[in-house]
Amino acid sequence: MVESTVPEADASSSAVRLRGVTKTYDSGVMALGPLDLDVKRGEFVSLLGPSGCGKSTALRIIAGLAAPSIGTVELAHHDTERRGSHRIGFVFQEPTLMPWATVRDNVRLPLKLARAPVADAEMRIGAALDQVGLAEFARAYPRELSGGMKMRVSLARALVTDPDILLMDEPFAALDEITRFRLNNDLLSLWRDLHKTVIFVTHSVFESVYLSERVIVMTARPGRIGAEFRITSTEPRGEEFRTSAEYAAFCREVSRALAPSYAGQAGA
Amino acid sequence: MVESTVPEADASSSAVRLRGVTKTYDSGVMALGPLDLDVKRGEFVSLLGPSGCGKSTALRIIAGLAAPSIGTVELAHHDTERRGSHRIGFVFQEPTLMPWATVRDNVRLPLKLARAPVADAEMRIGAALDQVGLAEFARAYPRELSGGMKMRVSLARALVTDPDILLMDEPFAALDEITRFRLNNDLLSLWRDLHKTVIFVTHSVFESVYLSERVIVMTARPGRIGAEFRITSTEPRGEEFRTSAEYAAFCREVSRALAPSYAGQAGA
Amino acid sequence: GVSAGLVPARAQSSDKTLDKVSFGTNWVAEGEHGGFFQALADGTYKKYGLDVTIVPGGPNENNRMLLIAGKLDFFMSANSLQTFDAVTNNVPLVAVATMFQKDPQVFLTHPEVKVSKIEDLRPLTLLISKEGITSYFQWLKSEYGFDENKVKPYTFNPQPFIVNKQTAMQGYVTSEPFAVEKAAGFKPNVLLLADYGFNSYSTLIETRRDLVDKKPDLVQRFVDASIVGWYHYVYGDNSAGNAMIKKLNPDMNDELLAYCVAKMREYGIVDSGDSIKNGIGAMTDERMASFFDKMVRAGVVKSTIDYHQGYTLRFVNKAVGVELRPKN
Amino acid sequence: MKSPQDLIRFLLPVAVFAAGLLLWEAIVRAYGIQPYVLPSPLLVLKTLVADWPILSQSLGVTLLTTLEGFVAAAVGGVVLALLFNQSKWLEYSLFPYAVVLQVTPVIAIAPLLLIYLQQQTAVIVCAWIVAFFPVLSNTTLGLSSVDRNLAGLFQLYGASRLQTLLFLKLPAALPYILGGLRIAGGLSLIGAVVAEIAAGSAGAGSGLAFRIAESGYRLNIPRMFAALLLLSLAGIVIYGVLALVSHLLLRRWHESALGKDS
Amino acid sequence: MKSPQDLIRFLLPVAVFAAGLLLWEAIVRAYGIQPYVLPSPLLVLKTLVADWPILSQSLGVTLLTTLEGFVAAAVGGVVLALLFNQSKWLEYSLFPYAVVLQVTPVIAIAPLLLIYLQQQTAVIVCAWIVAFFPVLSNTTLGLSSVDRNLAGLFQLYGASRLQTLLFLKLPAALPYILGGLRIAGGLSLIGAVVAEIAAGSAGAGSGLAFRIAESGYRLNIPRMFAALLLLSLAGIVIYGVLALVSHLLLRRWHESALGKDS
Ligand SMILES: Nc1ncnc2c1ncn2[C@@H]1O[C@H](COP(=O)(O)OP(=O)(O)OP(=O)(O)O)[C@@H](O)[C@H]1O
Ligand SMILES: Nc1ncnc2c1ncn2[C@@H]1O[C@H](COP(=O)(O)OP(=O)(O)OP(=O)(O)O)[C@@H](O)[C@H]1O
Ligand SMILES: [Mg+2]
Ligand SMILES: [Mg+2]
Repeated sequence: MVESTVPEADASSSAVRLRGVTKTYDSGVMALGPLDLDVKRGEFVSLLGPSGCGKSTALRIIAGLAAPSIGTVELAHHDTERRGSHRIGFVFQEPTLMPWATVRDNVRLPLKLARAPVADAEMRIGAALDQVGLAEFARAYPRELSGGMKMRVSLARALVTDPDILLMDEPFAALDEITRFRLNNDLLSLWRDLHKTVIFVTHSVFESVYLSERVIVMTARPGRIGAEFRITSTEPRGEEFRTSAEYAAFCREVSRALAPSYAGQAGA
Repeated sequence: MVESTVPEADASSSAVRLRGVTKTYDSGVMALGPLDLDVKRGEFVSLLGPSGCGKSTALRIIAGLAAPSIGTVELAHHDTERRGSHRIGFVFQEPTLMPWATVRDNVRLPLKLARAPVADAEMRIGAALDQVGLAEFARAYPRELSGGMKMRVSLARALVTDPDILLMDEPFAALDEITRFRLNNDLLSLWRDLHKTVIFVTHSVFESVYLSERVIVMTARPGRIGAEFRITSTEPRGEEFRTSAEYAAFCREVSRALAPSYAGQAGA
Repeated sequence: GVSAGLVPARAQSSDKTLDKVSFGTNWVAEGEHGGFFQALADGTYKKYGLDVTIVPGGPNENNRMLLIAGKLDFFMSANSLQTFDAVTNNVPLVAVATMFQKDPQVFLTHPEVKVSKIEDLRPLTLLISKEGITSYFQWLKSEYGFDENKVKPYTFNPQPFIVNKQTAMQGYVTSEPFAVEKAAGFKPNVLLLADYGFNSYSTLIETRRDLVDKKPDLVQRFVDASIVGWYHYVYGDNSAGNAMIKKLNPDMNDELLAYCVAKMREYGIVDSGDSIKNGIGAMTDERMASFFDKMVRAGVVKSTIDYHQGYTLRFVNKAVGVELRPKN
Repeated sequence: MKSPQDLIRFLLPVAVFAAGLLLWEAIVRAYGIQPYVLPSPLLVLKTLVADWPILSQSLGVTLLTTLEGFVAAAVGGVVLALLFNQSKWLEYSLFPYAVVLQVTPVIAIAPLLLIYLQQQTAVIVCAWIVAFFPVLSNTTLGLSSVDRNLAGLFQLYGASRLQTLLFLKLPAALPYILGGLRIAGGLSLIGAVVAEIAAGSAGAGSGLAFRIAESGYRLNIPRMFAALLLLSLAGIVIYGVLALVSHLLLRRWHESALGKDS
Repeated sequence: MKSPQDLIRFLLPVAVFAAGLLLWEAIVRAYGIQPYVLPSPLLVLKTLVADWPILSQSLGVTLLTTLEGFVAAAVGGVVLALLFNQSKWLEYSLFPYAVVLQVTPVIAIAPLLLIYLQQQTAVIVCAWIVAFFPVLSNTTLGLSSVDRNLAGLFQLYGASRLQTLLFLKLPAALPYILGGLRIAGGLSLIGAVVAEIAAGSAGAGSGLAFRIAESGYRLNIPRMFAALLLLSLAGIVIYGVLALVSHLLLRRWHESALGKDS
């Protein structure tokens, strides 16, 4: 069930391909050790790792928001020039909303930038807001929202464009369990139905196992790949999977990999 | 084991006492329904509830950072005039660091404001930074930190003053599980040894059960007390408790209360 | 002690008896103020028992306010119109003497533009300062039918004039023609307004009425000494005065100062008309009345004011210093 | 709660202003200061009423220049800042010239301007020179304070330069721009006055600057003060209008315009 | 990477400046413009060298006034803003007067100041009046943009007013204050010039303003331009110094002073 080695991904079907990527910040901190990463098209990969190990940095580099100090980044059908296209959806670790725009306008942003037809856009925005449960706050401003609500706006914004690649940095960390479970499932069906490539950063072992096809556990700074797990399960995943012994075993494995020095139980 | 009714706290031993507190924001949103809350001295209380139900608002009102629209707030030995004393430690939901100050200076802030003796202060700062694992980043600026590291600075700042009352708003949400567990235990021993009063907001049912004497589950906006649970266990809590059937049962109960409409399992 | 003994006895004693007097001009030190500096530099003021401090003015005239506020004792006012203004506003200032019989105000034109009389200026664009607009230009309007729309602002910088031949620029006969000639290399035509009936006095000594009433002797001595200074400056050896001017204003040079004195003599700015008999400083009621009438006609002053309040003949027309004028 | 607050906000300055006037009147009376040194406020008011026809006309001229100068400064400052923001090279090469323009005394270059420009244009250019720099400087500051992550988001979604400008940079810099405009408001009034002095027409149809200068050297001090009073009032009104506009534009989202507890 | 960047930052303006000079020289030659209209840069430079003794002295005088005015404006602006920040009432009652000061033409009140103040004091007051408002306005904006949660934290830890001021408000407002100072730098130069015109001494020992005016009257246009050049250079240097100070103070933490990828 647990495979610590993953077969070399076929380059032609890679959506994301990192080779020897390192990142050293101006301050001298080496945030990312040499990192090789291949993510296939339509794959759901989770990144786990200790706080400060370079997960956000990796995501930013993949999105082209930061340049690697060494190494190369390739995105399928996105040469570096065209990388700035709306085919990537990004959820930052912080909400990153425009304070001067209402919730609705914040969610509208990617569509407006892509000059999407208005009627279609309005429909999608409505759907996205419903999905994150903020329909009644459509006209509120970010400062009038709670922390979790802001994150949900950010989520809605990433989902509204129907991007090919979804990069998500702890999107559900500030949400209550109920909402989190529901959005987990929403994300899963989105991925399953629309064949998105998802790279998902989380601190929750449960979440990573529940959602992903592959879980990558990073080492402490500079972040390198410490261990990889391919999560196999009967599709579609759901409550059944979540209560299965299989699931619990995966979680234990991942937790164990996360804490080489941390002997003992890794779950409830 | 689970007590849904809590005996009326003795007023004389109350550290915090809210009576009929409501909060309606200028935008017209009623964030907090009438809330009565008594927290005894030395008690560890967790607040759980759906995103946007008013947990942060409640904490801010208790700290005196926002005024209730209706109702009264009393803090033992803190009349409203003196409430602004360093006897309260607050961890905001966002890191809330001074961008112009180094990590060390950010942690030093409460001591500086209280004009603590320098030698003692430096020692405490060092200890607090060690505790959150940021000793080597003492001279970094907040913008050079990852999301989780910022939160840890904020934590160190709240702990460094040795406050009587600790108000914490999802302090561990952005941390990896290892760090989170360690800090959970640190917080527990701090509370046990120094008899602090702690009000702790979290979205993690596990965490709330593991840490608190009492778990309060709030209803959706406007936030009211939906259910209360007294968590009894053999002290000191530790890994033993975390793996006990007792613990799992508590978690199930709390999750159930959290999701009246959400029938089913509530954990791994 | 030793050092005290080194102080010359004469200076010590005379300093005590001198009356301290301050005098403000309306511009930086220049040839047009020559007589006053001459009187200071060659000791004339001292001879009259005065210890005078000259406070030069600047691009914005502030010294008159200082006179009014009592911070100065005398002030050099530009023309008779200022006298009327003081009366209009009940400011207790009195003109006690005039150093210039003719206002040196001129218009400069390009030599290519044939201008021989004042009416010839009418088709030209006139560069006039704001002060000029409110004073002599109103007179040009009423007396010669000039048009306000042909006026452009003049900020004492002659560039627009030099570039555009179809302009005429205001100036003082004693300096602007020289400056233009020096810089632009052509000799401008000059029309002196005083020659066409603009009979304002100019460079008047003005003081507060209370000083006239309480210390007439002091006023008299200052007026007399200044007159003597002017005789020396215009007709005699003016090197002491010029030296002082050059020291105060390094932009002044001998050539410029010589030009200034020459023009003052050529046009009779300081000494002509009434002053031939009555000496420099001479004023008459008739001339005041005539100028007042003109200004009333021009709408610059109200006919109802008692302009006699603004000046007094008490200190002039005494032929002080006429003997200093060379007889030729 | 809100209405009395607002009332105080309005009444307090008025009360303090009235107290100031009374003090002024009292000092003038107590020391017997003559009107040609410092006129009493009562006299200034009387003069204002008496000379209203002439003063109001000048006020109109000055306000028009002010408005034109302000619009020029606002547009010019923002556009320049946007231009500089597009390219560091442009900024490094041209910013010094903006500084040169700021420190050039209008009086010195007015004659040159008068040679090559229409008089009215010259006046507006002068007013512009005086007022544009704070807008430029504050807008530049605002543009460079844009949140990095938001900028990344725009880049990610393939925003064009124009879109980034319109939907990100301008709104983000808005509080700074408005701050610059509040400074420029008063400055363009001053600019109009300076421009009138340096290049404006005199006599009939001239602005407040000319009235002030004229009253000054004609010793009509009460009228000078009346004109100064008009100028001050115009300044306060301009500032008030700009502050109001700021408040309306920012009140829903920016820290600086929020109430205590919202 | 860094060093060549900095070099370009320095060389580019210089190159553009040189190109500007060449263009100027070319235009003057091509159109045969006379030196009394627009002198060629070469002539200006020659004049600058020839008249250096007199010009350098005037420059010294003006720079001293500028410095004094700048310090007064910086201190006055920040202190006023802090005062206003302490009490809304104070702000509502007194802010209008700050606006009045801003829009009062220095030329008009200089005579009054000269009556009651020493001349040198009057000059500094004039320079202050011209330059203080941007500092006040920007500081006010900065102080009201302090993060609410941080302010709450200070309140919670029982910070005194002074502590809140020193450790929270001033640092938080620093980018805004420095922005205000960058505007005020040039303005205090202009303020010094205006003050010299309005209240300064003329003749020997006078500043650049007087040189410029005087050279203008005397049609010594090359010298006027030399003086203007000095003024411009002084402005650029002042701005450069202030920008450098800003950069040094903010580079470690504020968005506006950070490199692209840090
Ligand atoms: N702008 C920056 N300048 C300098 N160092 C930085 C910067 N951003 C991040 N770092 C450093 O890089 C390392 C990795 O940061 P990153 O944000 O990628 O961590 P992370 O894995 O996302 O952590 P977390 O789980 O806490 O969000 C950290 O040690 C941090 O100190
Ligand atoms: N400044 C504000 N102005 C207006 N409404 C606000 C403001 N702050 C919070 N609210 C509203 O009050 C409600 C409660 O917010 P609060 O931040 O207390 O929620 P919370 O329980 O902490 O949620 P979360 O778990 O997402 O942090 C929300 O619905 C929010 O919309
Ligand atoms: Mg991160
Ligand atoms: Mg919250």
